Amino acid sequence: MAVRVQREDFDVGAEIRRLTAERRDIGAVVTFTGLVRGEAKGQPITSMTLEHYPGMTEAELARVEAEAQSRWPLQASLIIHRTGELKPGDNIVLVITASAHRHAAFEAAEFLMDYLKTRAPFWKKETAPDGTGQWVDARDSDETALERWQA
Amino acid sequence: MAVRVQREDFDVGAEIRRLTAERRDIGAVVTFTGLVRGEAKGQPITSMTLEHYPGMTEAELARVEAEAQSRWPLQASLIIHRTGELKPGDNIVLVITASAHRHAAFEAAEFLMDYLKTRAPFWKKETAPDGTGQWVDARDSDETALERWQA
Amino acid sequence: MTEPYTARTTVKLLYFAWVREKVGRAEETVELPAGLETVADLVGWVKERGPEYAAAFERSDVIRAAIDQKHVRSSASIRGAREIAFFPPVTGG
Amino acid sequence: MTEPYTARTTVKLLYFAWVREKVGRAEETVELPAGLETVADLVGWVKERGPEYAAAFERSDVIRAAIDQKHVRSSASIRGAREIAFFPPVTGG
Repeated sequence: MAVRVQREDFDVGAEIRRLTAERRDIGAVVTFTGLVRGEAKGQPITSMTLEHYPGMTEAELARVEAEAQSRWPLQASLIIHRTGELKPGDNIVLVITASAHRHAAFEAAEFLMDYLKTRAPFWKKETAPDGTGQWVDARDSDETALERWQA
Repeated sequence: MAVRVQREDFDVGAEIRRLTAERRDIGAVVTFTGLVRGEAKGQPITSMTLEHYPGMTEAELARVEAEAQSRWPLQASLIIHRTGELKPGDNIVLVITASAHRHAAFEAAEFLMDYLKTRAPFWKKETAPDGTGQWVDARDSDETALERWQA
Repeated sequence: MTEPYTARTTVKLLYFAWVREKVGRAEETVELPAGLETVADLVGWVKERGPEYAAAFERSDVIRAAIDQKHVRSSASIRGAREIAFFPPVTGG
Repeated sequence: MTEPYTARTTVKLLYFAWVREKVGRAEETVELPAGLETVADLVGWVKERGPEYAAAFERSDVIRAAIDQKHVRSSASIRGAREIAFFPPVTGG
Protein backbone atom coordinates (compact mmCIF):
# COMPACT_ATOMS: atom_id res chain seq x y z
CA MET A 1 0.00 0.00 0.00
CA ALA A 2 2.87 2.35 -0.71
CA VAL A 3 4.55 3.96 -3.69
CA ARG A 4 7.92 5.73 -3.68
CA VAL A 5 9.71 7.56 -6.49
CA GLN A 6 13.28 8.32 -5.48
CA ARG A 7 16.86 8.82 -6.65
CA GLU A 8 18.29 6.70 -3.82
CA ASP A 9 18.88 2.98 -4.00
CA PHE A 10 16.71 0.54 -2.04
CA ASP A 11 17.41 -2.56 0.08
CA VAL A 12 15.08 -5.42 -0.80
CA GLY A 13 15.66 -7.27 2.47
CA ALA A 14 14.97 -4.19 4.58
CA GLU A 15 11.79 -3.43 2.64
CA ILE A 16 10.51 -7.01 3.09
CA ARG A 17 11.25 -6.85 6.81
CA ARG A 18 9.34 -3.55 7.06
CA LEU A 19 6.29 -5.01 5.29
CA THR A 20 6.20 -8.26 7.26
CA ALA A 21 7.28 -7.02 10.71
CA GLU A 22 4.90 -8.16 13.47
CA ARG A 23 2.61 -9.75 10.88
CA ARG A 24 1.41 -13.33 11.36
CA ASP A 25 -0.99 -13.44 8.42
CA ILE A 26 1.53 -13.33 5.56
CA GLY A 27 2.50 -16.68 4.07
CA ALA A 28 4.06 -15.52 0.80
CA VAL A 29 6.19 -12.56 -0.27
CA VAL A 30 7.19 -12.03 -3.90
CA THR A 31 9.66 -9.38 -4.97
CA PHE A 32 10.64 -8.20 -8.41
CA THR A 33 13.80 -6.15 -8.86
CA GLY A 34 14.64 -4.59 -12.22
CA LEU A 35 18.30 -3.77 -12.86
CA VAL A 36 20.25 -1.83 -15.47
CA ARG A 37 21.96 -4.22 -17.88
CA GLY A 38 25.37 -3.45 -19.34
CA GLU A 39 24.22 -3.69 -22.91
CA ALA A 40 21.23 -2.87 -25.04
CA LYS A 41 20.58 -4.48 -28.43
CA GLY A 42 24.08 -5.96 -28.25
CA GLN A 43 25.79 -2.59 -27.72
CA PRO A 44 27.43 -1.64 -24.42
CA ILE A 45 25.96 1.21 -22.40
CA THR A 46 27.72 3.24 -19.74
CA SER A 47 24.67 4.69 -18.02
CA MET A 48 20.90 4.93 -18.12
CA THR A 49 18.99 8.07 -17.21
CA LEU A 50 15.40 7.86 -16.05
CA GLU A 51 13.17 10.85 -16.69
CA HIS A 52 9.66 10.93 -15.25
CA TYR A 53 6.56 13.10 -14.85
CA PRO A 54 6.48 14.18 -11.20
CA GLY A 55 2.99 14.04 -9.82
CA MET A 56 1.55 11.85 -12.56
CA THR A 57 4.11 9.13 -11.79
CA GLU A 58 3.00 8.79 -8.18
CA ALA A 59 -0.68 9.03 -9.15
CA GLU A 60 -0.34 6.38 -11.86
CA LEU A 61 1.62 3.99 -9.62
CA ALA A 62 -1.01 4.42 -6.89
CA ARG A 63 -3.75 3.62 -9.43
CA VAL A 64 -1.91 0.50 -10.58
CA GLU A 65 -1.38 -0.61 -6.99
CA ALA A 66 -5.06 0.00 -6.11
CA GLU A 67 -6.08 -2.11 -9.11
CA ALA A 68 -3.86 -4.97 -7.90
CA GLN A 69 -5.31 -4.67 -4.39
CA SER A 70 -8.82 -4.96 -5.83
CA ARG A 71 -7.95 -8.08 -7.83
CA TRP A 72 -5.96 -10.10 -5.28
CA PRO A 73 -6.15 -10.48 -1.50
CA LEU A 74 -2.90 -8.72 -0.64
CA GLN A 75 -1.77 -8.11 2.92
CA ALA A 76 0.78 -5.57 1.72
CA SER A 77 2.39 -4.18 -1.40
CA LEU A 78 5.12 -1.73 -2.31
CA ILE A 79 6.39 -0.09 -5.48
CA ILE A 80 9.70 1.80 -5.53
CA HIS A 81 10.99 3.31 -8.79
CA ARG A 82 14.27 5.17 -9.08
CA THR A 83 14.93 8.22 -11.27
CA GLY A 84 18.04 10.03 -12.47
CA GLU A 85 21.30 8.59 -13.75
CA LEU A 86 21.95 4.90 -13.07
CA LYS A 87 24.85 2.60 -13.94
CA PRO A 88 24.88 -0.99 -15.21
CA GLY A 89 24.13 -3.29 -12.29
CA ASP A 90 22.13 -0.62 -10.44
CA ASN A 91 18.60 -1.25 -9.23
CA ILE A 92 15.81 0.49 -11.17
CA VAL A 93 12.53 -0.75 -9.75
CA LEU A 94 11.23 -2.84 -6.88
CA VAL A 95 7.79 -4.40 -6.54
CA ILE A 96 6.80 -6.38 -3.44
CA THR A 97 3.55 -8.23 -2.87
CA ALA A 98 2.55 -10.10 0.28
CA SER A 99 -0.38 -12.47 0.60
CA ALA A 100 -1.54 -15.50 2.56
CA HIS A 101 -0.77 -17.77 -0.40
CA ARG A 102 1.81 -17.83 -3.14
CA HIS A 103 -0.34 -17.65 -6.28
CA ALA A 104 -1.91 -14.32 -5.33
CA ALA A 105 1.51 -12.87 -4.49
CA PHE A 106 3.06 -14.07 -7.78
CA GLU A 107 0.17 -12.94 -9.96
CA ALA A 108 -0.13 -9.54 -8.31
CA ALA A 109 3.61 -8.89 -8.69
CA GLU A 110 3.51 -9.78 -12.39
CA PHE A 111 0.42 -7.63 -12.84
CA LEU A 112 2.09 -4.67 -11.14
CA MET A 113 5.14 -4.95 -13.37
CA ASP A 114 3.11 -5.39 -16.56
CA TYR A 115 0.95 -2.35 -15.77
CA LEU A 116 3.80 -0.24 -14.48
CA LYS A 117 5.76 -0.88 -17.70
CA THR A 118 2.95 0.44 -19.91
CA ARG A 119 1.33 3.07 -17.66
CA ALA A 120 3.84 4.77 -15.36
CA PRO A 121 5.34 7.87 -17.05
CA PHE A 122 9.04 7.01 -17.04
CA TRP A 123 11.40 7.25 -19.99
CA LYS A 124 14.82 5.66 -20.23
CA LYS A 125 17.76 7.14 -22.12
CA GLU A 126 20.85 5.02 -22.58
CA THR A 127 24.29 6.50 -22.96
CA ALA A 128 26.87 4.70 -25.15
CA PRO A 129 30.63 4.66 -24.45
CA ASP A 130 31.07 7.44 -27.07
CA GLY A 131 28.75 9.68 -25.07
CA THR A 132 25.79 9.56 -27.43
CA GLY A 133 22.37 9.11 -25.91
CA GLN A 134 19.53 6.99 -27.20
CA TRP A 135 15.95 6.96 -25.95
CA VAL A 136 14.76 3.43 -25.33
CA ASP A 137 11.91 2.32 -27.60
CA ALA A 138 8.79 0.91 -26.03
CA ARG A 139 8.47 -2.84 -26.58
CA ASP A 140 5.41 -4.31 -28.25
CA SER A 141 5.81 -7.31 -25.94
CA ASP A 142 5.02 -5.06 -22.98
CA GLU A 143 1.66 -4.17 -24.54
CA THR A 144 1.05 -7.84 -25.30
CA ALA A 145 1.79 -8.75 -21.69
CA LEU A 146 -1.17 -6.63 -20.60
CA GLU A 147 -3.66 -8.68 -22.57
CA ARG A 148 -3.58 -11.62 -20.16
CA TRP A 149 -5.04 -9.39 -17.44
CA GLN A 150 -7.86 -8.12 -19.66
CA ALA A 151 -9.55 -11.43 -20.48
CA MET B 1 22.72 -22.70 -9.31
CA ALA B 2 22.71 -23.39 -5.60
CA VAL B 3 20.62 -25.25 -3.07
CA ARG B 4 20.87 -24.94 0.71
CA VAL B 5 19.01 -26.82 3.44
CA GLN B 6 19.63 -25.20 6.81
CA ARG B 7 18.24 -24.47 10.26
CA GLU B 8 19.43 -20.84 10.16
CA ASP B 9 17.40 -17.93 8.87
CA PHE B 10 18.31 -16.20 5.59
CA ASP B 11 18.55 -12.56 4.47
CA VAL B 12 16.83 -12.00 1.12
CA GLY B 13 18.68 -8.76 0.39
CA ALA B 14 22.08 -10.30 1.11
CA GLU B 15 21.30 -13.32 -1.08
CA ILE B 16 20.22 -11.09 -3.98
CA ARG B 17 23.40 -9.02 -3.65
CA ARG B 18 25.50 -12.20 -3.66
CA LEU B 19 23.81 -13.46 -6.86
CA THR B 20 23.99 -10.17 -8.73
CA ALA B 21 27.36 -8.85 -7.53
CA GLU B 22 29.62 -7.80 -10.41
CA ARG B 23 27.03 -8.99 -12.93
CA ARG B 24 25.94 -6.71 -15.78
CA ASP B 25 23.76 -9.21 -17.62
CA ILE B 26 20.92 -9.52 -15.11
CA GLY B 27 17.89 -7.35 -15.79
CA ALA B 28 15.35 -9.07 -13.55
CA VAL B 29 15.46 -10.75 -10.14
CA VAL B 30 12.40 -12.44 -8.66
CA THR B 31 12.30 -13.75 -5.10
CA PHE B 32 9.71 -15.84 -3.34
CA THR B 33 9.75 -16.07 0.45
CA GLY B 34 7.43 -18.45 2.27
CA LEU B 35 6.66 -17.66 5.91
CA VAL B 36 4.99 -19.45 8.80
CA ARG B 37 1.49 -18.08 9.35
CA GLY B 38 0.00 -17.75 12.82
CA GLU B 39 -2.99 -19.88 12.06
CA ALA B 40 -3.94 -22.95 10.07
CA LYS B 41 -7.53 -23.75 9.05
CA GLY B 42 -8.67 -20.95 11.33
CA GLN B 43 -6.90 -22.33 14.42
CA PRO B 44 -3.88 -20.62 15.99
CA ILE B 45 -0.55 -22.40 15.91
CA THR B 46 2.42 -21.75 18.19
CA SER B 47 5.12 -23.39 16.09
CA MET B 48 5.80 -25.39 12.95
CA THR B 49 8.41 -28.13 12.75
CA LEU B 50 9.92 -29.09 9.43
CA GLU B 51 11.18 -32.63 9.02
CA HIS B 52 13.06 -33.63 5.88
CA TYR B 53 14.96 -36.47 4.24
CA PRO B 54 18.65 -35.48 4.36
CA GLY B 55 20.37 -36.35 1.13
CA MET B 56 17.24 -36.77 -0.93
CA THR B 57 16.15 -33.21 -0.12
CA GLU B 58 19.30 -31.70 -1.59
CA ALA B 59 19.19 -34.09 -4.56
CA GLU B 60 15.55 -33.33 -5.33
CA LEU B 61 16.01 -29.57 -5.02
CA ALA B 62 19.01 -29.78 -7.34
CA ARG B 63 16.93 -31.74 -9.87
CA VAL B 64 14.13 -29.17 -9.69
CA GLU B 65 16.62 -26.35 -10.13
CA ALA B 66 18.29 -28.08 -13.09
CA GLU B 67 14.88 -28.50 -14.72
CA ALA B 68 14.18 -24.76 -14.34
CA GLN B 69 17.61 -23.96 -15.79
CA SER B 70 16.83 -26.11 -18.82
CA ARG B 71 13.47 -24.42 -19.43
CA TRP B 72 14.38 -20.74 -18.94
CA PRO B 73 17.50 -18.69 -19.65
CA LEU B 74 18.52 -18.04 -16.06
CA GLN B 75 21.69 -16.19 -15.12
CA ALA B 76 21.41 -17.40 -11.55
CA SER B 77 19.10 -19.19 -9.16
CA LEU B 78 19.00 -20.15 -5.52
CA ILE B 79 16.83 -22.31 -3.30
CA ILE B 80 17.11 -22.15 0.51
CA HIS B 81 14.79 -24.26 2.67
CA ARG B 82 14.84 -24.21 6.45
CA THR B 83 14.30 -27.21 8.74
CA GLY B 84 13.57 -27.65 12.43
CA GLU B 85 11.23 -25.71 14.65
CA LEU B 86 9.96 -22.37 13.36
CA LYS B 87 7.62 -19.76 14.84
CA PRO B 88 4.82 -17.75 13.20
CA GLY B 89 6.38 -14.97 11.12
CA ASP B 90 9.58 -16.95 10.54
CA ASN B 91 10.94 -17.56 7.06
CA ILE B 92 10.56 -21.10 5.68
CA VAL B 93 11.76 -21.04 2.10
CA LEU B 94 13.49 -18.72 -0.35
CA VAL B 95 13.63 -19.03 -4.10
CA ILE B 96 15.54 -16.53 -6.25
CA THR B 97 15.71 -16.43 -10.03
CA ALA B 98 17.73 -13.99 -12.12
CA SER B 99 17.38 -13.48 -15.85
CA ALA B 100 17.84 -10.85 -18.54
CA HIS B 101 14.07 -10.29 -18.73
CA ARG B 102 11.23 -10.39 -16.26
CA HIS B 103 8.98 -13.07 -17.71
CA ALA B 104 11.64 -15.78 -17.51
CA ALA B 105 12.46 -14.81 -13.92
CA PHE B 106 8.80 -14.81 -12.85
CA GLU B 107 7.94 -18.09 -14.57
CA ALA B 108 11.02 -19.90 -13.33
CA ALA B 109 10.36 -18.79 -9.73
CA GLU B 110 6.76 -20.02 -9.90
CA PHE B 111 7.91 -23.27 -11.46
CA LEU B 112 10.51 -23.80 -8.72
CA MET B 113 7.92 -23.25 -6.00
CA ASP B 114 5.31 -25.47 -7.68
CA TYR B 115 7.80 -28.31 -8.11
CA LEU B 116 9.44 -27.88 -4.74
CA LYS B 117 6.01 -28.07 -3.04
CA THR B 118 5.21 -31.43 -4.60
CA ARG B 119 8.68 -32.99 -4.93
CA ALA B 120 11.04 -31.91 -2.16
CA PRO B 121 10.82 -34.31 0.84
CA PHE B 122 9.77 -31.93 3.60
CA TRP B 123 6.91 -32.48 6.05
CA LYS B 124 5.37 -29.81 8.25
CA LYS B 125 3.94 -30.46 11.68
CA GLU B 126 2.00 -27.67 13.36
CA THR B 127 1.77 -27.34 17.13
CA ALA B 128 -1.41 -25.89 18.67
CA PRO B 129 -1.46 -23.76 21.85
CA ASP B 130 -2.47 -26.87 23.85
CA GLY B 131 0.72 -28.61 22.73
CA THR B 132 -0.88 -31.09 20.35
CA GLY B 133 0.81 -31.64 17.03
CA GLN B 134 -0.83 -32.03 13.65
CA TRP B 135 0.86 -33.09 10.42
CA VAL B 136 -0.08 -30.75 7.58
CA ASP B 137 -2.06 -32.39 4.81
CA ALA B 138 -0.84 -32.05 1.24
CA ARG B 139 -3.03 -29.74 -0.81
CA ASP B 140 -4.66 -30.95 -4.01
CA SER B 141 -4.16 -27.42 -5.38
CA ASP B 142 -0.40 -27.99 -5.25
CA GLU B 143 -0.73 -30.99 -7.55
CA THR B 144 -3.03 -28.96 -9.81
CA ALA B 145 -0.47 -26.16 -9.98
CA LEU B 146 1.98 -28.57 -11.59
CA GLU B 147 -0.26 -29.20 -14.57
CA ARG B 148 0.42 -25.85 -16.19
CA TRP B 149 4.07 -26.83 -16.62
CA GLN B 150 3.24 -30.17 -18.21
CA ALA B 151 1.25 -28.93 -21.22
CA MET C 1 -20.75 28.67 -14.00
CA THR C 2 -17.89 27.46 -16.19
CA GLU C 3 -16.76 29.30 -19.25
CA PRO C 4 -17.95 27.97 -22.59
CA TYR C 5 -15.20 25.78 -24.01
CA THR C 6 -14.96 27.92 -27.13
CA ALA C 7 -13.53 30.77 -25.04
CA ARG C 8 -9.78 31.38 -24.90
CA THR C 9 -8.20 29.26 -22.20
CA THR C 10 -4.84 29.16 -20.53
CA VAL C 11 -3.25 25.73 -20.29
CA LYS C 12 0.11 24.40 -19.19
CA LEU C 13 1.81 22.16 -21.76
CA LEU C 14 4.48 19.66 -20.68
CA TYR C 15 6.88 17.71 -22.87
CA PHE C 16 8.91 14.67 -21.89
CA ALA C 17 11.79 12.58 -23.24
CA TRP C 18 12.49 13.09 -26.96
CA VAL C 19 9.40 15.28 -27.38
CA ARG C 20 10.92 17.63 -24.79
CA GLU C 21 14.32 17.52 -26.48
CA LYS C 22 12.90 18.32 -29.92
CA VAL C 23 10.61 21.08 -28.70
CA GLY C 24 13.55 22.49 -26.73
CA ARG C 25 11.63 23.07 -23.51
CA ALA C 26 10.05 21.04 -20.72
CA GLU C 27 6.95 23.15 -20.23
CA GLU C 28 5.17 26.33 -21.20
CA THR C 29 1.90 28.07 -20.51
CA VAL C 30 -0.10 28.94 -23.61
CA GLU C 31 -3.35 30.64 -24.53
CA LEU C 32 -5.40 28.31 -26.67
CA PRO C 33 -7.51 29.79 -29.45
CA ALA C 34 -11.21 29.03 -29.64
CA GLY C 35 -12.25 25.95 -31.58
CA LEU C 36 -9.80 23.36 -30.24
CA GLU C 37 -11.86 20.51 -28.87
CA THR C 38 -9.73 17.40 -28.68
CA VAL C 39 -6.14 16.37 -28.00
CA ALA C 40 -5.77 15.79 -31.74
CA ASP C 41 -6.94 19.36 -32.43
CA LEU C 42 -4.39 20.62 -29.92
CA VAL C 43 -1.60 18.62 -31.56
CA GLY C 44 -2.52 20.18 -34.91
CA TRP C 45 -2.27 23.64 -33.37
CA VAL C 46 0.98 22.93 -31.50
CA LYS C 47 2.64 21.69 -34.71
CA GLU C 48 2.13 25.14 -36.22
CA ARG C 49 4.04 26.90 -33.45
CA GLY C 50 7.40 26.57 -35.17
CA PRO C 51 9.79 24.16 -36.91
CA GLU C 52 10.91 22.58 -33.60
CA TYR C 53 7.28 21.73 -32.81
CA ALA C 54 6.70 20.44 -36.32
CA ALA C 55 9.74 18.18 -35.90
CA ALA C 56 8.74 17.02 -32.41
CA PHE C 57 5.21 16.13 -33.49
CA GLU C 58 6.10 14.78 -36.94
CA ARG C 59 5.37 11.22 -35.78
CA SER C 60 2.29 12.38 -33.90
CA ASP C 61 0.72 8.93 -34.08
CA VAL C 62 3.29 7.58 -31.60
CA ILE C 63 3.03 10.51 -29.19
CA ARG C 64 0.89 9.89 -26.11
CA ALA C 65 -0.95 12.50 -24.07
CA ALA C 66 -2.13 13.01 -20.51
CA ILE C 67 -4.67 15.53 -19.27
CA ASP C 68 -4.28 16.60 -15.66
CA GLN C 69 -1.97 13.62 -15.04
CA LYS C 70 -4.18 10.93 -16.53
CA HIS C 71 -3.56 9.07 -19.77
CA VAL C 72 -6.00 10.04 -22.55
CA ARG C 73 -6.58 9.12 -26.19
CA SER C 74 -6.15 11.65 -28.97
CA SER C 75 -9.92 11.86 -29.30
CA ALA C 76 -10.29 13.02 -25.67
CA SER C 77 -11.81 16.42 -24.99
CA ILE C 78 -9.43 19.07 -23.66
CA ARG C 79 -12.28 21.08 -22.14
CA GLY C 80 -11.40 22.20 -18.65
CA ALA C 81 -7.84 20.87 -18.86
CA ARG C 82 -5.26 22.73 -16.78
CA GLU C 83 -2.21 20.62 -17.66
CA ILE C 84 -1.67 18.66 -20.86
CA ALA C 85 1.45 16.53 -21.34
CA PHE C 86 2.92 15.01 -24.51
CA PHE C 87 5.41 12.17 -24.46
CA PRO C 88 6.61 9.01 -26.22
CA PRO C 89 5.32 5.60 -25.10
CA VAL C 90 6.58 5.03 -21.57
CA THR C 91 9.61 2.82 -20.93
CA GLY C 92 9.93 2.51 -17.16
CA GLY C 93 10.22 -0.61 -15.05
CA MET D 1 28.07 -60.42 -11.71
CA THR D 2 25.09 -59.22 -9.66
CA GLU D 3 23.07 -61.52 -7.48
CA PRO D 4 19.76 -62.71 -8.88
CA TYR D 5 17.00 -60.54 -7.45
CA THR D 6 15.24 -63.48 -5.93
CA ALA D 7 18.10 -63.87 -3.45
CA ARG D 8 17.86 -62.46 0.08
CA THR D 9 18.90 -58.83 0.12
CA THR D 10 19.72 -56.34 2.80
CA VAL D 11 18.05 -52.96 2.47
CA LYS D 12 17.75 -49.88 4.61
CA LEU D 13 14.18 -48.72 5.22
CA LEU D 14 13.45 -45.13 6.21
CA TYR D 15 10.20 -43.67 7.53
CA PHE D 16 9.25 -40.01 7.71
CA ALA D 17 6.58 -37.80 9.33
CA TRP D 18 3.50 -39.71 10.53
CA VAL D 19 4.72 -42.95 8.97
CA ARG D 20 7.80 -42.66 11.19
CA GLU D 21 5.72 -41.82 14.23
CA LYS D 22 3.38 -44.77 13.72
CA VAL D 23 6.15 -47.24 12.99
CA GLY D 24 8.00 -45.94 16.02
CA ARG D 25 11.39 -45.69 14.35
CA ALA D 26 13.09 -43.54 11.72
CA GLU D 27 15.07 -46.27 10.01
CA GLU D 28 16.05 -49.91 10.14
CA THR D 29 18.04 -52.37 8.10
CA VAL D 30 16.13 -55.47 7.07
CA GLU D 31 16.73 -58.71 5.20
CA LEU D 32 14.13 -59.02 2.46
CA PRO D 33 12.80 -62.49 1.63
CA ALA D 34 12.92 -63.76 -1.92
CA GLY D 35 9.98 -62.95 -4.15
CA LEU D 36 9.47 -59.26 -3.44
CA GLU D 37 9.67 -57.47 -6.75
CA THR D 38 7.95 -54.09 -6.44
CA VAL D 39 7.42 -51.34 -3.91
CA ALA D 40 3.85 -52.60 -3.52
CA ASP D 41 5.18 -56.09 -2.71
CA LEU D 42 7.49 -54.57 -0.12
CA VAL D 43 4.64 -52.60 1.47
CA GLY D 44 2.65 -55.83 1.75
CA TRP D 45 5.59 -57.50 3.50
CA VAL D 46 6.28 -54.52 5.82
CA LYS D 47 2.63 -54.42 6.94
CA GLU D 48 3.06 -57.95 8.35
CA ARG D 49 5.95 -56.96 10.59
CA GLY D 50 3.72 -55.98 13.50
CA PRO D 51 0.67 -53.98 14.53
CA GLU D 52 2.58 -50.68 14.45
CA TYR D 53 3.50 -51.35 10.80
CA ALA D 54 -0.06 -52.42 10.00
CA ALA D 55 -1.30 -49.14 11.50
CA ALA D 56 1.33 -47.03 9.73
CA PHE D 57 0.61 -48.57 6.33
CA GLU D 58 -3.17 -48.85 6.77
CA ARG D 59 -3.73 -46.04 4.29
CA SER D 60 -1.03 -47.39 2.02
CA ASP D 61 -2.57 -45.70 -1.04
CA VAL D 62 -1.50 -42.28 0.28
CA ILE D 63 2.01 -43.34 1.26
CA ARG D 64 4.74 -42.36 -1.18
CA ALA D 65 8.07 -44.10 -1.69
CA ALA D 66 11.58 -43.26 -2.80
CA ILE D 67 14.30 -45.68 -3.87
CA ASP D 68 17.83 -44.48 -3.37
CA GLN D 69 16.55 -40.94 -2.85
CA LYS D 70 14.38 -40.74 -5.96
CA HIS D 71 10.59 -40.71 -6.04
CA VAL D 72 9.08 -43.93 -7.41
CA ARG D 73 5.61 -45.34 -8.02
CA SER D 74 4.33 -48.37 -6.14
CA SER D 75 4.82 -50.45 -9.27
CA ALA D 76 8.56 -49.67 -9.38
CA SER D 77 11.05 -52.52 -9.08
CA ILE D 78 13.02 -52.69 -5.84
CA ARG D 79 15.76 -54.72 -7.45
CA GLY D 80 19.19 -53.41 -6.48
CA ALA D 81 17.77 -50.86 -4.05
CA ARG D 82 19.98 -49.97 -1.09
CA GLU D 83 17.68 -47.45 0.59
CA ILE D 84 13.89 -47.34 0.42
CA ALA D 85 11.92 -44.58 2.11
CA PHE D 86 8.20 -44.36 2.94
CA PHE D 87 6.46 -41.08 3.71
CA PRO D 88 3.22 -39.10 3.36
CA PRO D 89 2.78 -36.65 0.46
CA VAL D 90 5.33 -33.89 0.95
CA THR D 91 4.30 -30.54 2.41
CA GLY D 92 7.37 -28.31 2.17
CA GLY D 93 7.68 -24.86 0.67
